[in-house]
Amino acid sequence: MAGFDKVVSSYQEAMAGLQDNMTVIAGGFGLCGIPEGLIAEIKNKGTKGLTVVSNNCGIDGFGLGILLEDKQIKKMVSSYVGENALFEKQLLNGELEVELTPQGTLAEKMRAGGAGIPAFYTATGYGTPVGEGKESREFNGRQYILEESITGEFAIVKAWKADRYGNCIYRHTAQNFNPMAATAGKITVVEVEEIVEPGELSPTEIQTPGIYVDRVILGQFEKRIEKITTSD
Amino acid sequence: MAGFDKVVSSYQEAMAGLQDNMTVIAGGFGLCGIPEGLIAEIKNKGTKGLTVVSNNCGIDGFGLGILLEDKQIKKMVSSYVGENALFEKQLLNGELEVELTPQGTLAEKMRAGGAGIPAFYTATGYGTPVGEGKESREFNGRQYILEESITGEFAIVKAWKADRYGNCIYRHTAQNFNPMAATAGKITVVEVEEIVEPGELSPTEIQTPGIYVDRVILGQFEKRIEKITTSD
Amino acid sequence: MSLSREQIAQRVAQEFNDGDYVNLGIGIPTLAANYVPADIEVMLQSENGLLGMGPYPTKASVDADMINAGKETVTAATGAAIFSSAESFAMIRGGHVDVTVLGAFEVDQNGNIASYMIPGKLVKGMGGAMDLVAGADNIIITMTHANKHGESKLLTQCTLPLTGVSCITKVITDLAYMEIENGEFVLKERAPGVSVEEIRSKTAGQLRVDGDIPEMNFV
Amino acid sequence: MSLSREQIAQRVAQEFNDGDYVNLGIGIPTLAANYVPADIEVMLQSENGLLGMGPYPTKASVDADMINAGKETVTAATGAAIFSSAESFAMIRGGHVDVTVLGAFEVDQNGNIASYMIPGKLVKGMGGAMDLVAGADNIIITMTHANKHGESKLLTQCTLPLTGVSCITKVITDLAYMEIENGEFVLKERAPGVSVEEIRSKTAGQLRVDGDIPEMNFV
Repeated sequence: MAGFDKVVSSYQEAMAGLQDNMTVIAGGFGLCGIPEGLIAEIKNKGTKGLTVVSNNCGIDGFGLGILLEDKQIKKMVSSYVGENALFEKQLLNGELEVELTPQGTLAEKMRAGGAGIPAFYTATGYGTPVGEGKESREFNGRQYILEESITGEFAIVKAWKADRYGNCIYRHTAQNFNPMAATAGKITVVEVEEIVEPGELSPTEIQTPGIYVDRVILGQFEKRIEKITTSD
Repeated sequence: MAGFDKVVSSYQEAMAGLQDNMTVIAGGFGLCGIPEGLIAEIKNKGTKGLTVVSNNCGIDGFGLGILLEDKQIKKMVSSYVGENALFEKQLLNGELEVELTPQGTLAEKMRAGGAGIPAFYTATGYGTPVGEGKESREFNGRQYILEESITGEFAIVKAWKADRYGNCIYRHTAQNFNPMAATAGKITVVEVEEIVEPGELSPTEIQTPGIYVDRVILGQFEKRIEKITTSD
Repeated sequence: MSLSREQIAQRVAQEFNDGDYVNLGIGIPTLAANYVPADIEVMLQSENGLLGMGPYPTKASVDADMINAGKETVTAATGAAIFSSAESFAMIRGGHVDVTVLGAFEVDQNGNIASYMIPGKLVKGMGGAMDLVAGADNIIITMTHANKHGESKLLTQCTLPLTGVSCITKVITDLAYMEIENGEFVLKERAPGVSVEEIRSKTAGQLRVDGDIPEMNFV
Repeated sequence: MSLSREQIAQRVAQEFNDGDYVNLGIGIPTLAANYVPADIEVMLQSENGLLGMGPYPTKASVDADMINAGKETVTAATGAAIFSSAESFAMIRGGHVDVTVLGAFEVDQNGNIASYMIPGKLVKGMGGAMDLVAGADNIIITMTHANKHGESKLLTQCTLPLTGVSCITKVITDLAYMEIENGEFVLKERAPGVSVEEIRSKTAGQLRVDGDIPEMNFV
């Protein structure tokens, strides 16, 4: 099935079409489950003015943090942006904009974007700075605010394995935001540890069906750990 | 972990607390993936005035259809209610009410109910009888209608295997509405083909985490097939 | 000669492109799977939660837990994925399915469709049809051009309750292939041996005919 | 004597019931996992997508793909489930987590909480805190009764930007255990050796004291 073979062989091909001022939705939680090679390609490409939607912005020198070095990010939509001195500096300088979004609202906005739901009501953020300027409404005696969904020109995703059709599975908690990100990109690119043949993943174990995926590339991952905590 | 052992040993225990005029959310698609024993228990119990939320209402004499025989259902919320002469009769008699809901909207209403989202916008049904009396709103140049979520006092679910903590997996397309139904019940009861010990299901393969599940019962299933179609 | 059901399905399949994810409704649409051109591959989505629907099973391999949206026993093709109904409709409503093929009672020149309800007759429900027409960009409607009383099903304005508004762009009937543009049916192809005049006489809605209209081509 | 961090955590753990699903925030809340009474079991939810969080791994078994919401390496307990962030917050926002324990900067007598932002200081973000306080019925706040300048953190009205409104019902500080009811802090227990007068003097919000207030009981 040539038409369903999503595998590309170069990072240039993987991120072809990415242009200045686009929105990129990125999977990952901190440094866990991030598409390291796709982020590096965006840095190499030098694309500017990006809006990046991701729970965090990596750390100084790793993950999405490397896109700050050449000021490629115009705006971050995130729930938590600590652990990053360069981020702080650019934010205070006014070189970078941040839209803080509660973690659950962010996950739901990505899912809704991919699922054709333009907006939903949530109790999260009602009466707080997050709710300012947003419509609020009562359902069953409780107040909720209206949140709009998110889609992007690109989604960059890290999976464990994918088959050639783009069916993906994730490893442990490296799943996190990746399945939602995968649904919300106009072009969804998945970087994986292993490419397998169709049929090797059982239909029920597939976590992201290939219909959401446009390109698959085999990556090499450093998998840096933010906080190593051990019991011994 | 006594506190997490959800397994009950009788159908009476499984459906304890079900009372007249409650709302029951049922998994299943036609006769595929339905909690046969839990439905039978509702029939035996004789509970009346039920609102049943399920994609279909079974067929005459099987599945949810058996709850029509003693007029236990007051209202069905479904996307498709053909294949059922008794249903038709009671509907025409005015003994039964039906709220036809598009299949995707129904699935999303259950999911939203379980996820604390009281309402969402969807393009489905705009400009049709489904949209009548509902708020409509434009997002990005397109019209959407507001749909409210669904929860119920009980959810009845059919899974393939569950562990004692209530972690569930589904078999093939018998998954259908079951995972959403499981999240939307105040009391969620799961009838399974096999009960396993915690740890036998790998954390990532679990489709319904036990946090949504209150009771698990081992069932016997006839698994009647609506339309046997073969290639030979 | 008006097209047979199989010929309508065959003409539908010509609209598929290599790599398309396709949802086929019950009836004629389902037949289109038999006519996918040999040089392309499509993947079938079934809205109960299956992407990559295979052929019917052998008698020996029938499985009650493996059905399609028509509640028929089916198989999963190599590389298939199985998921919940919420995920299935996230795909459909999120616009990820490339082509949707559905039947209808009526279609009008503004792209409205009526397909699920005839007042006075018992309403069985819309199933996934409203989601499909609201979610897809490329919807192909298959139906006979006129009903059994000879009345056109291609109208100025639908008379039956709608399944969706302004969503239909392609209609393939037993007489013609038409696209809907700017409030008109635009005649693109005729069934072999069917005249423009016959099509015009059986089309109640506004019909645009630009130049010579070729016959459909069946290889 | 005011309670140590460990004693606050120990008192928190007394609020757990057998079979509770519990989400513990970073800091003192996380310590509560060490004091779960021996006769009960709780299951820990971590909002990045893990239900059934186990202890930290051995050095040899550290896995970059296995972390908690604090981005620390962890293990999965027997019977754990792992899922996406959307599913994780469906649990949280849908009210399926039984107990949530969080720190705060301020809590007021109407159950409002401020915990994520001090104007003038850099805002790092709310992470999952706003979802947690909006989703849980049973939220326990742990914090010191007063800040380092001796100013009460239990207020008539929060002064910092809110994380959530009217959502807090229990507060455990280094001095007292209080519940919030009808616009008042209701004193339930004192830290051993701490007087009602001291608690009153360090509580800026309305404090109700009904009869004798027992000391906390640490086994």
